[in-house]
Amino acid sequence: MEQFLEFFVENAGAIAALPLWAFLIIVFGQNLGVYDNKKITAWITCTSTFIGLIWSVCILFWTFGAEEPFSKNITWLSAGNIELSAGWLIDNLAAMMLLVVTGVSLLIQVYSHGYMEKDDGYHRFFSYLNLFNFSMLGLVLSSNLFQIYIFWELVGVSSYLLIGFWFRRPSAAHAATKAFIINRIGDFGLLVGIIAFLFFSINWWAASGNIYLGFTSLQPAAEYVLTAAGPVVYCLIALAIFCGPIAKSAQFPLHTWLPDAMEGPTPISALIHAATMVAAGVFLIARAYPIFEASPCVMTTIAWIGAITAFITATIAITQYDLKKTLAYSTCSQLGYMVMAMGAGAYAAGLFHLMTHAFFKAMLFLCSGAVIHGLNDQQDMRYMGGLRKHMPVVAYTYLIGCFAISGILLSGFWSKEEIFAGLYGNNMTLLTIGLIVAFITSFYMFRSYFLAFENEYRGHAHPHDAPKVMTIPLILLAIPSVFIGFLLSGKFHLPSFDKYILSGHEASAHAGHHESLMLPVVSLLIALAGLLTAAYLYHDRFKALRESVKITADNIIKTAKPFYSLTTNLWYIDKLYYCFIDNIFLPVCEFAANFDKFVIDGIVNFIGVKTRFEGWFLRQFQTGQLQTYLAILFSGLVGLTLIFVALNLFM
Amino acid sequence: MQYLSLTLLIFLPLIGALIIWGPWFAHNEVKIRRFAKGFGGVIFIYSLFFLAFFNPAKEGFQFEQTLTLPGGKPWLEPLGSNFALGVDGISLLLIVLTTFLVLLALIASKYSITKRHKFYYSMIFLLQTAILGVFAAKDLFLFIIFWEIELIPMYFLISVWGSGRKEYSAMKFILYTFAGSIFMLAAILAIVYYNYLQTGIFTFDLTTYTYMKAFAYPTLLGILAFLGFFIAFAVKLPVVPFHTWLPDAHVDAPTPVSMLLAGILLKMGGYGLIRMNLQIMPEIMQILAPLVIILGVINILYAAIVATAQQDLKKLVAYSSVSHMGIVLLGLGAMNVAGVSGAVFQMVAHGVISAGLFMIVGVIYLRTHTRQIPELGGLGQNSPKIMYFAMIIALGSLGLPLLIGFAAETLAFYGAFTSNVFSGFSLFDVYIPVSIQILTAIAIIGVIFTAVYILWMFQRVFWGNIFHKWRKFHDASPHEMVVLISLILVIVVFGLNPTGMTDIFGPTVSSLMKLI
Amino acid sequence: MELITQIKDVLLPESVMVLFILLTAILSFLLGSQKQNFIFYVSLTGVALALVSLSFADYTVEKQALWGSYVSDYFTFVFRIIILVGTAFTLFLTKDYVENFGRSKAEFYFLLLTASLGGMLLCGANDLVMVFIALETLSIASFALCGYTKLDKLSNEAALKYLTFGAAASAAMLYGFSFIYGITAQTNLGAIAGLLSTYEINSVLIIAFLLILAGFGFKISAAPFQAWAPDVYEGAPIPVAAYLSVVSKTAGFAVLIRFMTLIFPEAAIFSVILATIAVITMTAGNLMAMGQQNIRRLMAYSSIAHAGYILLGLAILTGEGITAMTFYLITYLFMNFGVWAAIELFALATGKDNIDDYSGLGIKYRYFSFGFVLCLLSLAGIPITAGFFSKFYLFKAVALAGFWYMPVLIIALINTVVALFYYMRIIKVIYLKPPAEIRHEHVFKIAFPVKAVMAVCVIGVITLGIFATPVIEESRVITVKQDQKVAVSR
Amino acid sequence: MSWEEILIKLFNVELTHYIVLSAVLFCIGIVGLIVCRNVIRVLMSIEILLSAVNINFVAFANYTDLGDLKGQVFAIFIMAVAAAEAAIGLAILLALYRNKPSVDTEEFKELRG
Repeated sequence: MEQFLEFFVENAGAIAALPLWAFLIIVFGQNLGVYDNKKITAWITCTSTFIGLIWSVCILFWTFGAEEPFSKNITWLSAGNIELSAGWLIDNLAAMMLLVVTGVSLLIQVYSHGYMEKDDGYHRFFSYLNLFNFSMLGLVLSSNLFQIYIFWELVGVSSYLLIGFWFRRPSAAHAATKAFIINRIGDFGLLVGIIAFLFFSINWWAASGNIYLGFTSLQPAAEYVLTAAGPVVYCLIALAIFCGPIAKSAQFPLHTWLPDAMEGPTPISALIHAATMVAAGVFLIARAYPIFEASPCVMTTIAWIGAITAFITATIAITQYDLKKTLAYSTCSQLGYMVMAMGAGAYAAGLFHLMTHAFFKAMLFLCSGAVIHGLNDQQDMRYMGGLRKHMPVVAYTYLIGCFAISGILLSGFWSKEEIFAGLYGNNMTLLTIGLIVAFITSFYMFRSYFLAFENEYRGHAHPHDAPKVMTIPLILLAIPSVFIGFLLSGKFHLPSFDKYILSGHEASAHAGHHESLMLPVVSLLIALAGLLTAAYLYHDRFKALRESVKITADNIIKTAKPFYSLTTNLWYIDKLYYCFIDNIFLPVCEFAANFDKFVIDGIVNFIGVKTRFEGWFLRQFQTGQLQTYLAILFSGLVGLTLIFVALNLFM
Repeated sequence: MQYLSLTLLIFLPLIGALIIWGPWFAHNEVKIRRFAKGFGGVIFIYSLFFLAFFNPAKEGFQFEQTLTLPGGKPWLEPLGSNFALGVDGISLLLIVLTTFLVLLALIASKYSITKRHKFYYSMIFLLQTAILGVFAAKDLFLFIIFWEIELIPMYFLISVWGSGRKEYSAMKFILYTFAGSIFMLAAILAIVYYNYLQTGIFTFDLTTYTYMKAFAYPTLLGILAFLGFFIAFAVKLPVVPFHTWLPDAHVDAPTPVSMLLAGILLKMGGYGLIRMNLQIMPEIMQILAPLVIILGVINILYAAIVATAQQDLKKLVAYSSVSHMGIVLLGLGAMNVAGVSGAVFQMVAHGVISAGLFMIVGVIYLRTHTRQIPELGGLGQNSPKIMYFAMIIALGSLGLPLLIGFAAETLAFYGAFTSNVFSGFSLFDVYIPVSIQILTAIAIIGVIFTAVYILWMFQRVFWGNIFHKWRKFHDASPHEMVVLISLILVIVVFGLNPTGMTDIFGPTVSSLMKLI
Repeated sequence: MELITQIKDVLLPESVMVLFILLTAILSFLLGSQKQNFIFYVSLTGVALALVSLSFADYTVEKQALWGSYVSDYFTFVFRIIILVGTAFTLFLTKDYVENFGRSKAEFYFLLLTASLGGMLLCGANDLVMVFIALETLSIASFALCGYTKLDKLSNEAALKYLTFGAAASAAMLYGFSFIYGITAQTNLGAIAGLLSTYEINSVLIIAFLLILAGFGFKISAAPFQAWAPDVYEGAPIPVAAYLSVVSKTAGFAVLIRFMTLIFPEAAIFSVILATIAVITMTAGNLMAMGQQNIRRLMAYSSIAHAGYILLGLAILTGEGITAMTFYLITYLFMNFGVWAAIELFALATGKDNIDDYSGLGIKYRYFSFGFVLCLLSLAGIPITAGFFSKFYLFKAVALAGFWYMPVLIIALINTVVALFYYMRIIKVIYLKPPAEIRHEHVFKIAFPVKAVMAVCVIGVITLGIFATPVIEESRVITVKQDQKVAVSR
Repeated sequence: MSWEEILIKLFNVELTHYIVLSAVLFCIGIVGLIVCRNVIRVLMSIEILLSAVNINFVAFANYTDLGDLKGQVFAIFIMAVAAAEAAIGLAILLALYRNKPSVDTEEFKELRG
């Protein structure tokens, strides 16, 4: 049994290689006109991911038995004192992520076969999907910071391709470019951080013998750099590395690209912008945790950025009328949760939330996809309503998702509870923010549920139920969203997620658990309160009550005018960026271009014109008049004699 | 092994040129083009043999050859120079790049060249001889000869088949480069004279000045000579203040010529910097490293910003080349093995990528006869092949991992960051503690600006809904496919395993760095 | 009888020339006006015989004749070859140009041979009187040549300007000679050199030097004395212009080299004077040529610029410098005659001199324009042509003269860039502009002598480029002897 | 001071007087060249220049080189050459006059620029 699992770990690279091969087969298959049937593409993609799933399950079992992580590397690029290598590293964290990524993407691929059936770019979509799988799995498997940067950008590119899938739509094109550029800003920070980290620790790596920037030996390296660079510079380096996750996981300053990324097809929003890619940021924080842990100031900044993101995006989600936008903002705020947890030291809790969130958020997006598909591309909730009668399966799975995400008894509850427990320990203000955000989360989730699925149908398109191939993945995803939280919570001697994850990192096991029962009860009550307010404001049954008491959604909006305008304009962040680009960046480029054209080129032309003018000026002496020539002769002669006689006398 | 003679490689294109130009060759266009492509192919394959038999581990020059006059005397004995050729890792790589890009340019000139074919193809081959000569010259004087021969064919190529204000930009090109080369001439004469004073032998042989360090010169002379060289190569490499000839030359040159111009001619500047500034005067490079690095950073950022505001597609690509060559400057300024090998790798990578970009611009221009970005839109709609080729090449120039640009940029950035050339420099005796690390970090911002202008260009040109007048925008023709696919093959293959490329020039760079 | 021996070993070429001058004079009377072109072949054989006789004498040892006023050593040998070859080229050029001369065709050859005799004598002149007389024979003959086409107003005007300017310049030179004579009471250059070497440089010597420089400056069209050149080159018939630009310039440089290496001691002041004049000449010549539309005026300014470069070789007062000058003059002979032959061919075909009329030549007449462009590139100093190697060798000599000359070298280099501009302007017109209609197309077919000259020059430019070493060796030998002379007489 | 000494002093002429005289004549020649518009006057002032040089040569011969008076030989050559120049000058002037009936240098300005 051991050798059998050993084989799987030995060449774990195959997990990433499979989607790459699938991508190549589809691309060359299409271009060389080998086959045109959609079924074959679907089968190729699904089988490659399915094998990946099986593979990661075996790796999971291997990790149960293994003591220390397995790693295999080759030198990819070496020159002088720089030795950059690539390979894979299998440890508990990687195993968990592999499982999540392959599981969710398999279900989404099945779903998108149904969703994209009629689209003519079907093969192109699946080839991009495989490319994304390759880069995501590569990212999860990578063994050192340099290699993770490679796949980091590849993931960014595949999300760019997928957002801009319907590139004929200008808004999709713009969203794709925006996403890639913002990711690029993050990558810049990450690159500078990695190189700076390497710079300070280069002789440590050379002496230590293991691969440069390898994750396994990041802990001692971090201490060495701390001593070498001093706390301030070290804090800067760590913050620079944290820039990567800010952009990728849509944290506070760089989160604006995620809502626009909804231009892409819904399965993509489900796969990339909910479950896997955005989680990559948190995964990097987990991988590079020793670096962040070494300087307390970085940890607090991470926590606070997570908190701010959670709060802001939650408030924005309240006033959104587009179903997918609401879910996008909810993803941002849940990611904010995870980052806050990691920042506050609750390393395992953040990852646990990441896993549970991946499942139920993917399910929610797929439900929204089914709804939109059903109403033939109607995304505005004001024209939905009462869809429970037409799409029962979708409605109930959506309800399950809402319960999970707002932390009522289902998987979301357990992971959030652990985060609150972690926060309770060391940072009360963050805990309060967390609870407020929990309330807002449950409010806007149930608001979207009531608007979309309850009350009577307000739209004019006649909704039809989603086909089988789309509902089955929903159901399959519903199962983990309900049970996984409880199963891995470690209560009643069930397998505990924390112990599994933390086994790899002895150092950060200090996050103590306060077994006070009071915290989960409070969080549960808050979530229920959110549910009730949403029901009160949006459900028809309370319509009469609302009229009588005069507290309806509309007049709340009228009373809280400034707050409402703040959230609808997405806290003016987007406007800020656009105004920066239009009034500062582009004019600067314009000025530079003109400066280049007129000043530098002008100087060059001026030199040309000057010499021609001198030529013309000297030629004026050639007047053709005999006397002037003789005058030139003798005046030249006299001039020369005067100068040189004086020079001679002087010398 | 013995059939590999560098002189044959260099003068093969000249023979081709003479064959085509002579009256005995038919005047009809198709025969000329077919012969030219065949001949270009032969030269390329022949250069591949050199690559095959090249043994990277051996130090110093390989395939050395010295041509002497029939009487056995060196070619220009009174001038103290002989026709000595020699190749090491760096120059061989650039030679193969030259022959490869010339072959592609010949294939690509099927559509853009419509008149005076004999003259065109002979000029291309003459240009190739000159460039191969520059890379293979082991003698300073020979280096200058080939450097200046390259001006004439380039002048004709731009001015006869160009468009727009072609005479102006051709004249500007030739005068700018010639003005640059006179500073190099003065610098060479200065160091050769100083060597003559010290050792009594008046020689232009490169090896006396590089691998043997019997050359102690006063720093003032060193700095002046260094600046002389630097100006000449700064004009060629385009370093920012001297770069204004590049956009004009590119905009007005026909597609294959601007492919060659961007692909190879800019590399002569970089190669010269390595051969002359880095090998001959390493100490001066050490002193002036802040200047080189700062110019590199300015190059990257300034050109990227200017490129964003360009309306003309070719000008944008031209400025992108200027920005990419800034990375070469950065790598060289780092003065360590990683930095210099990053610079060499970047030269090759940029050669392939910019040739691809210009091919794409040429493809678009051929169909739409306009290069103004506002007039183009949604071209990707009914020509997916072109769009994907353009995307791969654009992403390559962006520095996307697993494409050739990334490995080059990584080496250059890693090398520059980890080099301890200077931790601060004094400007007008005011000490500025800006270290090379901070400067490299600023340079890496260029990565963002590159993404901005390339993606914005790509979005405006290829995506969005198609303009009505471009609905007949047909997809890539076989010729263009061949060129683009071969370029993309190189971009992807050497992107996936960069060690394939670093093995060739790695040992040369490390042996070069050992000298400093 | 001593005269016979002197003629036999020293003055043989000159005496052959005198013989043929007389022959042409007599024949021009005897033959009627219609059989005049027989004279061409006579004068050609004359020049050929002179060249052959030149190679008989043994020039390793330096021999004096005419009581010390004429010396023939290796130096004069090489310069006389240049002059004779130049005269031969001019003869070939006049063969087709002769229709424009109106009735009297024969006198042209007579005058040309006398001018060449004057040039040859000037190369070997070793006495102030001989220098003056040789210079005047050369000048007066070329005044007449310049005004030969009596019917053409421009040629007369050019002759007038050339005469007055020449006479004034030679008067100034004489004035300088008188002072030299006053100081040393000797007219033989060797003797003067002996006396002057110990003579402390005072202002009289400098004034004398500058006055003499006026005379020779006129001949080589150096800076303040070059105002005549553009008008004369434009006005005079094309072969005469070519002749002046090469042969009389070479003779002028020969006598200037002799004066500088012999009489004037190697003091810094002289090298500074010559360097400033060289720089002014170069820059003035190149700048004035920039906006030029008439190709003959442009060639005049370019010849002024080249005089500046060659003068630079002299300014550094080293053996290397003189070798560089000699090699430069040899290549200049081929380059210049190549371009002048092309100009004449085009002038005969279209009768126009404006650069824009050359448009589109490259397309129809490929080989003619290839040769023409090659010579122009050689003048500009682009590699693989002789022009590049001669310029580079000159710059090497200047660099070798020490670091003081580096700024002068930089200025010279910048001048080459300016020069490249106006040569490229011509090449641009030839290759880029649409072809213009040419009236007498047939001229390109039948003008064999001019095409022969052009072919020889183009081959010369290429071979001198590639096989420069033997020619440099040949021109180097002069300086070794020259140095000895300088050393000996000191 | 007896009047004999005055006479000797009055008529005692050294070398410097001759040099000054020739310099003055030279300057007159130059001014003549530059100022006169009439070509014949220009030719005449060339003759003046050459005569100034003659004076210089003869003076130097007399005062420094009494042995073989090379200066005077030189002067004779100069006179011969001056005559030749004058002849050629007048011939050219004649040809000019035939084309355009004027002698003023202002007329002959076609070659310029």
